[in-house]
Amino acid sequence: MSTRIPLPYTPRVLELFRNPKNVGPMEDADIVESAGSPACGDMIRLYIKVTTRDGEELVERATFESYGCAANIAAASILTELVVGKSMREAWSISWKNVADELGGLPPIKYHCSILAVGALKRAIRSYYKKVGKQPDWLPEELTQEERQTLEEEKMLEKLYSGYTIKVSLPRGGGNEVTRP
Amino acid sequence: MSTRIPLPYTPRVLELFRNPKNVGPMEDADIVESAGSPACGDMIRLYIKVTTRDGEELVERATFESYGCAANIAAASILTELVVGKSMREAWSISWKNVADELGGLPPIKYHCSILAVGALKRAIRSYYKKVGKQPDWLPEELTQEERQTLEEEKMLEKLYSGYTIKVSLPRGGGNEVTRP
Amino acid sequence: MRVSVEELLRAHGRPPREVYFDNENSGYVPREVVEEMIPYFNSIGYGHPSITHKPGWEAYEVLYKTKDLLTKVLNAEGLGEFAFVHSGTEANNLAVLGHALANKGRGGKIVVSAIEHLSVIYPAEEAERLFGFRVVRVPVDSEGFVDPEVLKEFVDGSTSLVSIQMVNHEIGTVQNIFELSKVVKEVNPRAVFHTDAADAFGKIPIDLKKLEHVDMVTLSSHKIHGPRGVGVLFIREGVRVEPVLKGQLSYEKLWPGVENVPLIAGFRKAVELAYRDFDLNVAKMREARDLLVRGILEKVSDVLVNGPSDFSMRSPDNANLSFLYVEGEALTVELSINGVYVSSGSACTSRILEPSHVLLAIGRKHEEAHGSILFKTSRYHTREDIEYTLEVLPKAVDRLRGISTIKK
Amino acid sequence: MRVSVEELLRAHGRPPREVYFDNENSGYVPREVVEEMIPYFNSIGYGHPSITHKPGWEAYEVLYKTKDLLTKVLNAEGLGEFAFVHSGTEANNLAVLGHALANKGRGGKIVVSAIEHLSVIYPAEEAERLFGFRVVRVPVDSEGFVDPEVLKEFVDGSTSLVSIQMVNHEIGTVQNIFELSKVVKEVNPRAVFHTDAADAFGKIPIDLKKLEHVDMVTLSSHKIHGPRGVGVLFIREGVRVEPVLKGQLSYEKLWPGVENVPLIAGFRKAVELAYRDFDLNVAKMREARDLLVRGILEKVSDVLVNGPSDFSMRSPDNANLSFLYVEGEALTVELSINGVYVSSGSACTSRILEPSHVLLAIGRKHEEAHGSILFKTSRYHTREDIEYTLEVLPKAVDRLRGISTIKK
Ligand SMILES: Cc1ncc(COP(=O)(O)O)c(C=O)c1O
Ligand SMILES: Cc1ncc(COP(=O)(O)O)c(C=O)c1O
Ligand code: FES
Ligand code: FES
Repeated sequence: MSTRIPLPYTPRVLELFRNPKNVGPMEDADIVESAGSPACGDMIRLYIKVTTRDGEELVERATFESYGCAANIAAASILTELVVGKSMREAWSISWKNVADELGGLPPIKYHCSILAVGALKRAIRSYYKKVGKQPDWLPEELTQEERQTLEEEKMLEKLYSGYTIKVSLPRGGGNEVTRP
Repeated sequence: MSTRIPLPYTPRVLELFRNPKNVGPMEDADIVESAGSPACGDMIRLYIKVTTRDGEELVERATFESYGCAANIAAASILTELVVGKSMREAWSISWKNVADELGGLPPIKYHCSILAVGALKRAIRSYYKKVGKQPDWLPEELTQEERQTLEEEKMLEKLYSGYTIKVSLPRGGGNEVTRP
Repeated sequence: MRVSVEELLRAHGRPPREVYFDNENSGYVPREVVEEMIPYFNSIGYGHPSITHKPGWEAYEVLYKTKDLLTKVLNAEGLGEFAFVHSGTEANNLAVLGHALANKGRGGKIVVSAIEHLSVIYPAEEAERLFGFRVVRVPVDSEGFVDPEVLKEFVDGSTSLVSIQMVNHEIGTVQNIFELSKVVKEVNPRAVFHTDAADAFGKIPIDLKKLEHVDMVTLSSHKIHGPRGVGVLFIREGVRVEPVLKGQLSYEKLWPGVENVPLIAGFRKAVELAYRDFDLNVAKMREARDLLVRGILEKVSDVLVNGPSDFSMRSPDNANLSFLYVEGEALTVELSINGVYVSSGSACTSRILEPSHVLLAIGRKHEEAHGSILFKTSRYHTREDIEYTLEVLPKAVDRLRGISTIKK
Repeated sequence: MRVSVEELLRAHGRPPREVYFDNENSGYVPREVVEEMIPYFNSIGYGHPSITHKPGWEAYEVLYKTKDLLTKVLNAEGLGEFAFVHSGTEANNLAVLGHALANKGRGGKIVVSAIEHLSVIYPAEEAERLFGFRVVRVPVDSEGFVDPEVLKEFVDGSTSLVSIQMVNHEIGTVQNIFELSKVVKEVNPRAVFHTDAADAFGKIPIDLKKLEHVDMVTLSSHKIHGPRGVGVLFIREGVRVEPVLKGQLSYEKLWPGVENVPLIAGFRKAVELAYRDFDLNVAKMREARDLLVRGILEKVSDVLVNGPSDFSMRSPDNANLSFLYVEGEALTVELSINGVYVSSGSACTSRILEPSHVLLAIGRKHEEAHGSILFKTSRYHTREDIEYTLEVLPKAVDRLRGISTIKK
């Protein structure tokens, strides 16, 4: 309804949208992190259960919830599959591009859905180490590209929303003659 | 090919275009007069044979030639039919609108074809009286609307034509690679 | 991005039934309309209405009969001209930019409602950018209505053009165009009043004799089951617009190029069909719409109705609903897999990731616009279509709500 | 004027055969092309290519496959984009006015040949009027050719856009676009070179890899037996144009509104057919044209050939002849009554009573343009068509010469 763009999804996106893996909250999650707009609600939320094997933290289980588009749901689904069994370090190195590639590609306008998913993951990993009080050497102190983009996205969404609130609602005029305008 | 306009002719125009009356030069004409552009040739030429009955000049016969459009041919044909048997005074009072009406109407852009035909007739009548050295009281000294329009038309055509001659013909370039431009 | 759409469609599957509600875009074109167009394609060459030969005259006849029919159904005898363009978008551009071009020495205000179609709003902004006009957006109330009293305050002696649509394309609000155009002329008789009736034509009776203060009206063929590719602008006698595009003129003085005769012939038939049983056609779309909305509100919780709550003030084909806690694009995909075709005003469907400006203008919050779905019913919808939709839709919403980060 | 065209057609009569040569306008649309379009009309609703549902994806696929096919036949892989509009006229407006809008701060010269289509010349003049560009018309020689050496003198550092058509629509002159675009870039590498190939496409091979200095190319569907209603502008990567009209964007970023998917599907098929047997198709139109011209020159005296005398330098479908001492409009009517449909460049066919600017620009005198007739042959013309024309035409010319004020 506003300005449109075609969204040619790949069959893989469609398939994962229809049958997403790892959906829903996780009761015993070690970390829960989200990305998206505080204005309209989180687009994506990740639940992660961490386990330690041979001194290394591994992602044991991951689930998600999404209040986003079909691409977002598919991206989150893929991401949860990708991280399971990986070390936290490996999980950290997953990029939005990896996710998009796994989906067989995304339309450019939908890159941000993958970015949001990966942004949530990076947040989750940071907050895990914050919680356990560690600072692994592979975890940069500065925000990564994806994290910064996620923040920008969130800011943009919020601005969009609030920018409009001033434009609305004057009292409704009466006497509308509907059948013969 | 230049800017176009639809030309919805009436069936009457079409019929007279196909079967025009009174076509061709007249050997024993008393007057021959034309209207049109000196640049591209007369659009219309009228031949008129005058006879005198009871002291009044009558149009005995009238024929035409046309180098104009279908409407012009039909208008000239109607005009020759209209004038025959009429007194010169009656003939003088025929307007382009009469001609157009007889044709069942003309598209506005074709009014001038009827104007040209009537312009030629008025010229013919004037030149007849000039030739015989009379000045009937019904014959205004000033040009009528139709005569002025005819003159303007002729001037316009001439200008159009000459306005373009400066724009043409530089030597042709060689080496045109036709199949792969 | 290179994607095999064929493969996508294979993955999409084959639903037991298909129901098309995206009539905001291109709807069903009935056989009678198609049959008007085919002969032109099949002939040895169909005409250019301005060439003096038989196919040309036949082409001319199509244009002329179409204008005659429009004159009749809109009660516009002797009131002005109809210009043919290729879309409602082009008709709106001709109205707004064409007005600006014809009046560019003078400048002044262009007043539009906040919920106009973008093909009115953006040309108005272009007139501001290029020709020094000033665009003023009149707010609407929470159901999309422009209050004549409010409009009055936005109009003054410097107002050059006012453009307010007859029916909103997303939320179906039917404006009181008679009143609105009247107050404009009361304040400034020289202001030109345009109404975009692309979404009103065929649904709301339009009487141009009665709408005496309306100077220009936009129509679009595909909105009434005609072929896409014909837009019309009515221009009242004496109102000046200049062509926005330039080139060779044919019958049409305001849009260069040769008229699309086959499509216009199809459009003419579509007008004929729409008006042959106007009231019955409207009753059918209204019935389908009412059945649909009633069913949805019964079966699905947490649904907001966008636009007029009094359904007599809303276009008979329009239902715009927000399904809270789900995102609209995902819902269009989910419904599509089940054979139900709709569009959404969600930010996620937009090129600029912005929700529908219409929904925002009526005060919908971002999260309310997020799950908005537009259904447009037509006279071709059957009871079975609606029942099928009412089966499929609650499940689709449920599934996505199950995934959502947001729960009630 | 109100005229019953029906009655006119009754008076017109029924000739024993009909031959359509007005392919400059809209030609025959073969069954295969029509069959591509019908399914969209017959479906419950055909899609909007930017909506996420099945009909939307199907619509998207049409656009994308059409662009792929154009990329292939024009050898344009990786070179740029194709924008869909509704006509060649609109494509030319997008090229010229779109360029002017994108560069309006800078101004400069717009160089066009004197024989461009009016949909190039008038937008150039509009760019002059609105945005301070300066239009320069390059003269052509007596056969319509632009001499590269002459062009060079008209181009300088301030030249912003050069637009020279590939084939002239009236006299068929095939320009040496490679050379012309090369000299332009030699003088000013930043000048943008547009070629209107509306009348070249399907007749002259076009290779955009080879035509490396050409930045924009105009195509039009109805010129190649596609449906009227699709124009295309190729835009080389990095070349900037701005939309001329404004509104809601869909797949197309440069022209607002929803793409006309059924027509584009038909256009795609027409491209396919034109290129499936390109050489054979061209040979057929050339054969019909040569037969026609040879026959006319044999049977009718006082005929001038307008345009290139060397027929290998002229579009294979084009014959433009002046029949001296008769007026062209009258001849189109006379021929129409006999079932032969042509157009004329006579002043009497024009809205402004001016002869074709093309004929005047090649130095034809008014009286030479007066009796000009344009024939465009196609691959669908049979030998019988041409023979019938050769029977009818001399009689028609004779009859009108018999009436004419001018004799040899
Ligand atoms: C109110 C309104 N105006 C304008 C338009 C544009 O019409 P079109 O799709 O023919 O360009 C539409 C249709 O989408 C519309 O609903
Ligand atoms: C060279 C040329 N340019 C442009 C056009 C305009 O194309 P369209 O008829 O599709 O508007 C034509 C067709 O008449 C043409 O021959
Ligand atoms: S979540 Fe909004 S576009 Fe994907
Ligand atoms: S004589 Fe030229 S238009 Fe009639």
